Amino acid sequence: MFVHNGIPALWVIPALPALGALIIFLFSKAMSPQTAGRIACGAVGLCFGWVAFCSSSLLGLPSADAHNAPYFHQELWTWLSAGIVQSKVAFLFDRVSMVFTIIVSGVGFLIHLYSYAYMDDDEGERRYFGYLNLFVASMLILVTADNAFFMFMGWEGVGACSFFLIGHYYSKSENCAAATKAFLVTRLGDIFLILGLLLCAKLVGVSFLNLSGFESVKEMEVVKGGWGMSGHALLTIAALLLLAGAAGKSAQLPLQTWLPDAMAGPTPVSALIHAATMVTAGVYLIARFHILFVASGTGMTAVAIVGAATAFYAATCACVQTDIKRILAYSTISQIGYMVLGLGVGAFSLGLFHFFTHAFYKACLFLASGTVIHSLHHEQNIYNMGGLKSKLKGTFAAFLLGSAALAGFPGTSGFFSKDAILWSALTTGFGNPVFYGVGLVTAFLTAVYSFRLIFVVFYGAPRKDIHVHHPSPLLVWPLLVLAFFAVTIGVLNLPGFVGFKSLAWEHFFHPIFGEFQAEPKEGWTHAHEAIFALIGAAVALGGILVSYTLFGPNAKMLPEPAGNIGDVENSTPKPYKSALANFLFHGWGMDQLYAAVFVRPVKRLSMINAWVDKVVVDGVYELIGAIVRAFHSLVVSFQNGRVGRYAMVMLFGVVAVTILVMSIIPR
Amino acid sequence: MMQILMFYPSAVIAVITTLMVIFSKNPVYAVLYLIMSLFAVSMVFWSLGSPFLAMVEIIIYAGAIMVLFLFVVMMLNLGQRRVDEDLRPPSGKALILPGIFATILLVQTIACLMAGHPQGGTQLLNDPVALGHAMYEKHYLGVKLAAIILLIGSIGGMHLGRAASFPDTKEKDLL
Amino acid sequence: MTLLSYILITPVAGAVITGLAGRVNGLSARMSAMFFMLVGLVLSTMLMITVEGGTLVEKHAWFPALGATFHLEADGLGALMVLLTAIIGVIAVLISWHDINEKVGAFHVWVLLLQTGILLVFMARDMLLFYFGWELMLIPMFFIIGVWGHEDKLYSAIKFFLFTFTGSIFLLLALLYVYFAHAAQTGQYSFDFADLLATKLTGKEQRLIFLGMFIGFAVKVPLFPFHTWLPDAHTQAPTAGSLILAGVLLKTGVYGIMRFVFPLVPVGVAAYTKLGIALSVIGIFYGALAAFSQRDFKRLVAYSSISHLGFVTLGLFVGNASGYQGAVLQMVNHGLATGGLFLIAGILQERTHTRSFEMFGGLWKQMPTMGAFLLFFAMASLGIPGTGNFVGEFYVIAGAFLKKWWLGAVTSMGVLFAAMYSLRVFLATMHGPESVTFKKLPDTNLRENVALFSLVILLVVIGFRPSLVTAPLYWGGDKLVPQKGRSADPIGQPKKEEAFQTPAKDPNLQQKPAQTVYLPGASLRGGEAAL
Amino acid sequence: MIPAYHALILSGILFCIGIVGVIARRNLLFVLMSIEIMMNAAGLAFVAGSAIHGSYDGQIFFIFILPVAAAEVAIGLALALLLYQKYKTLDLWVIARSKEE
Repeated sequence: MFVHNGIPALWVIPALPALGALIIFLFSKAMSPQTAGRIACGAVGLCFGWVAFCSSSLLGLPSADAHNAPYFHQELWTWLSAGIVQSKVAFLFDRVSMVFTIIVSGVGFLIHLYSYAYMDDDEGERRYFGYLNLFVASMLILVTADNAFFMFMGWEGVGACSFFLIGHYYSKSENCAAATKAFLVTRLGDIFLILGLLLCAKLVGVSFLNLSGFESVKEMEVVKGGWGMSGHALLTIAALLLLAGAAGKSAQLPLQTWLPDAMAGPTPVSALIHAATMVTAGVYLIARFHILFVASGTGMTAVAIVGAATAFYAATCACVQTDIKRILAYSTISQIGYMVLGLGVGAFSLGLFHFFTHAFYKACLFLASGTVIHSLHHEQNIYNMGGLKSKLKGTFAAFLLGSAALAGFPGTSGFFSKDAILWSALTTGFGNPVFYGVGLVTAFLTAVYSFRLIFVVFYGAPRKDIHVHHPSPLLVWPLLVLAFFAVTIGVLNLPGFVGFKSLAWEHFFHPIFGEFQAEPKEGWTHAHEAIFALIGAAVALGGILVSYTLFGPNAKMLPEPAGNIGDVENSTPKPYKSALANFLFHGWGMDQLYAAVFVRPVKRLSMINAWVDKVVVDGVYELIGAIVRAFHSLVVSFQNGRVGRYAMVMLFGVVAVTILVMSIIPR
Repeated sequence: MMQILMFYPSAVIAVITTLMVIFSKNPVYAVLYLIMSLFAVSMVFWSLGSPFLAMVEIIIYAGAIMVLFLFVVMMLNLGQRRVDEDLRPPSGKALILPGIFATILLVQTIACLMAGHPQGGTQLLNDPVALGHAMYEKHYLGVKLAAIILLIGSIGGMHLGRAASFPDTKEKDLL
Repeated sequence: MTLLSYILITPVAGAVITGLAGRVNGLSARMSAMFFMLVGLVLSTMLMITVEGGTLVEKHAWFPALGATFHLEADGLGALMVLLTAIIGVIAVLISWHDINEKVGAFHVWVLLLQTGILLVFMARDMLLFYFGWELMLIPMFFIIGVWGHEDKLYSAIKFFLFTFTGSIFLLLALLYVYFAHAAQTGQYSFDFADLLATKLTGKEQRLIFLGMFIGFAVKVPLFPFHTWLPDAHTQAPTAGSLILAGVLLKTGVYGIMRFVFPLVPVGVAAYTKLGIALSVIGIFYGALAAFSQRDFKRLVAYSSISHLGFVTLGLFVGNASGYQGAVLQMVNHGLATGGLFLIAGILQERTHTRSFEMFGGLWKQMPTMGAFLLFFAMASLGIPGTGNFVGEFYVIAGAFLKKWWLGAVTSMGVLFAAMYSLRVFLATMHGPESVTFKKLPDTNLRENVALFSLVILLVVIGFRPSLVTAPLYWGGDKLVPQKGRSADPIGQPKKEEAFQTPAKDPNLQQKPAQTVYLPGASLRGGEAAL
Repeated sequence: MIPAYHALILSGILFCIGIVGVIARRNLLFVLMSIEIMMNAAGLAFVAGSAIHGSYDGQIFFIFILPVAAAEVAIGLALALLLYQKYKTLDLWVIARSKEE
């Protein structure tokens, strides 16, 4: 049942966590919170085991040639079948899916273990684990579906679970607002995605195995049937729509505003959903549809622009935040911007590689910050921390390693993956020096803000007298595991100039992306690459140095706060004296902009609409009713029991009939 | 000529007295005005060439029916009551609609009559014997019906009157 | 007598016996009603199995002088709707177990009679019989709202009655026109829909008849701007009433359009397709926007119904296979999901005696199970994949997209608005600071869990296997379904005139036996034609 | 000679006055009297017709009107007595209102 002809049953991958969620929901009243946690961890652990088995089976298959990677494919039943909407409940497990499933189930498993300790004293623990398992199931559907429509099921499922989990601490209304915002903004992206998928379905269908059809659509000059557009234009439209969908889910410009607010959820959720897995769904989508984007050309440029702009935007915002999780959230946006930039310049496998490394170090950072928060009794403002280095040793180690990877400290995984993307941004056919320059500046900012965290949180003197309670081991050792990978995983894709095992990752994905993977243009050599790697390393180290001078133990704090910085909340209008810093603190004012342009008008429209319905539309019927009632009271007044009135009505009738008769009968 | 002299003044008197009936305050006066009106109408009958009916009108209408009214008015002592709401002559407001309708009706009637112009004057039909013959030969059935109506009327009147004289009688017993 | 008659007789007999049982005590009336609802459910399931792949016909003489026959017929669509009616009926009785405490017997009698009317509408193929069922639905619903409703019940009941009744007058006029036109052409009076289909109608006549029937059905759907009775009726009706109203009663309008209007007056439909689409799209956004700003739980859900039903009619009017399948799916799913929301509103009202969002908030701690259910139904209502609603809406959007790309784009924005109000339902009730008014509300009990969970299961099953709902549409020959091949064409549109071409207008095709019949003893329409 | 229709017009005038009386007056006795006026007016029309056509039929119908009027008055007045006994008034509005209660 589970292994047939050497193909492991793929449906088991999402089914295991789904089963866990089902059990937790069905019997939640009968089980203790601890049992729920154990079931959830067990389900994801089993799932990870099965994923490992599937992966090893896949890797064990002989690779046919450089252009056809082996994959597992399994169809269960027809899901959608109407017109162009054709979709089966079917799973595809190729190398891209493999990478994603490993991260989702592996990192997910560690985060589940961590949650087991983190959520220990929470009243909603059963609910939490149920939704967390459901999330993992949805995410696994997303990355193992064999067609885009079935993928969309997971896509929306993770959005819903993200909504549930952001709103986990439901009694605070700002958490509800954050959850709603996250859901609505991503759903706005999803609408574009739906339209894009429908367009794709109309053009070639959405099965991932048949996407090569986009190449032929490109050739069509003017599409028949009243669409009046060249195939190339249609491809570009489809690509842009998909990009919008990806931007919604992956918090890219201009739909990024939900992610910083989404930090209202429990920290493990932020680690799993809003750092490691769900937000990278957009990367997955673009990687899956790379043929479409490359065929469009313009689409690639758009992707690269969005990625670069987002990376820079979020990095600037991250530099001035005071909430530890918010800093990491902006950092996530920025890092996904890098991935998208990588995809946009044609380095698809490098985008995936950055996803891979980012999942480890960002999950590590989030969990470490969770441990800090947990130890400090839910204090999140970094300026109320300080000097934690000696009190939280394990956590500090993990945080330091994670930050080093995030900052691109030479030798860490983040260094390799980021540097490879920057190299591609400069050298491939889709790249240009502007992208490289933006990426480099962003890398510098990344180093600054990531070490700002280290210096402010772990060094110096404690700024506020908070009792630090010792974290349980389960809150520490998953961090160390992740930190280990965060540092070392870069060996999977050492740069080309290293020589030993270099570009293993790219070669691994070569059969998938094939000729669509953009290679450096003529004239760029390994020597150049080494020089640029040195530049990248220098920038990262310089950033750390700058960070030390700005935020180190002896530095005067910059930018200068307007009041007591420890009291700053995310909604504080002017935390700093500098207007620029305040502008950055509020994410370039985009929240306010959207509130003014979309949210408030829609709310007002809704009120107006309710009024219109009550007064105008219903008013018409009420008017009809009033007229009828007027007739009614007229008629009733004839029937008031007074003989005189009856007689008068009769008289009126006589008069009327007479007039009628006289007018009808000819003289 | 004599007929003309009789007709128009009587007509005017009939109209005026009838109006007085409608607008009088006291029921006794109203009955008396009505009797005057009936007298005037009987004069009109005479001028139309029906002296017999003129007599019948005076004797039966004025003599019998109106006296009945008078009796009832006296029995109810309405005349001596202080003037109640219901005995006031109708106000202008209550008269507007019926007045308008009645005027329209009248105008219509006159218009019809003018348009139709029933020509020819009146003829003297002063022969009770011929009347009797016509009545009992040609309209015998009508006589029977009239008799039955009268009988029913008298029975009903008696029955209701009896109840009226014994106030204990339940309403349902009346029907 | 076939299964069709038995299905129809069951609630009638149930009404009689429940009425008698109601004289004993409330419990026996409930038990009796439940028994007959369950029998109906079993029979409907049997019908589904029997009809599979074909059509079941039953025909008796009724009023020969008028040309009216007792003609029942169930194809896939009909059987599906009958089954939905039966399911909703069982849940309705289940949920009013503690909700209705006055005149229990009478309530269940009316519910059973209402079932009868609805079933008649779904099964009748004789227009007089159909109209009889159509009007029969009104009276029980009027009493259910008017007697067992909430504070403003009489106003709502009368409003409901007047709206639907006025609509049905237009319907009757249109039907009678066709009836007499048919009689004038053939010299034979017949109310049988199959006969009426053969009537030759000019374009102008078709447009008029379309308008008449469309108004009649649109009031019931309800389409903007005929919708204002719905929020009032839903808000004031008892839980079971809201459930049946949302679950099946509104669907009769859609069913009527689908079953009778489209085949009868294809030219009229083609002429007014734009109108239908415009009203549907307006309804989607209008209902959603109005829903978002409501303060009353049930009123919000009622407005959301308008939005959802807008999707249904849009699916019908875009005139391709995916739109049509989406419409049917959305019909079924809306009944289940919105029904679930109404159940929750009823449960909340039973416990708190209010429906106002201002009074709720933070109830999750007290009622975690209900919170989970509410979350599910809210998610279903906003069309999360994995529930049937997604499939329905997605098909409709795909259909609209095929018709005109911008139509699909506009429609898909409706999904965003659906998210707005659905989340509001959930957040305003379950999230936020804990309510100061309500402490220690009991969570859902077993009976309520059964009712809600059955809806959940149905929604999820349909969400993963929508073919369970869409496959029956093709059983009776795909007369009703716009031709599949045309819309499956990757690029290119069916011509507007072609989209609704039905065999009805072609006399040769009309004679062709199109249906298979399984049960012996039934009048074999196809067989007769063959003889 | 009198133009015959002058008599008919007179009958019309009287009839209309009677109608106004029936409608406008609130007292039962006056209403009954107004009815008498109307009947009388009708009788006048019959008589005028008889004079125009030179036939006794009209006169005979006037005679038929008499018992109708008499019977009506007898019953009407008896009812008036009864009502007066019950409601202590002959105001039709008051009676109608108290019937509703």
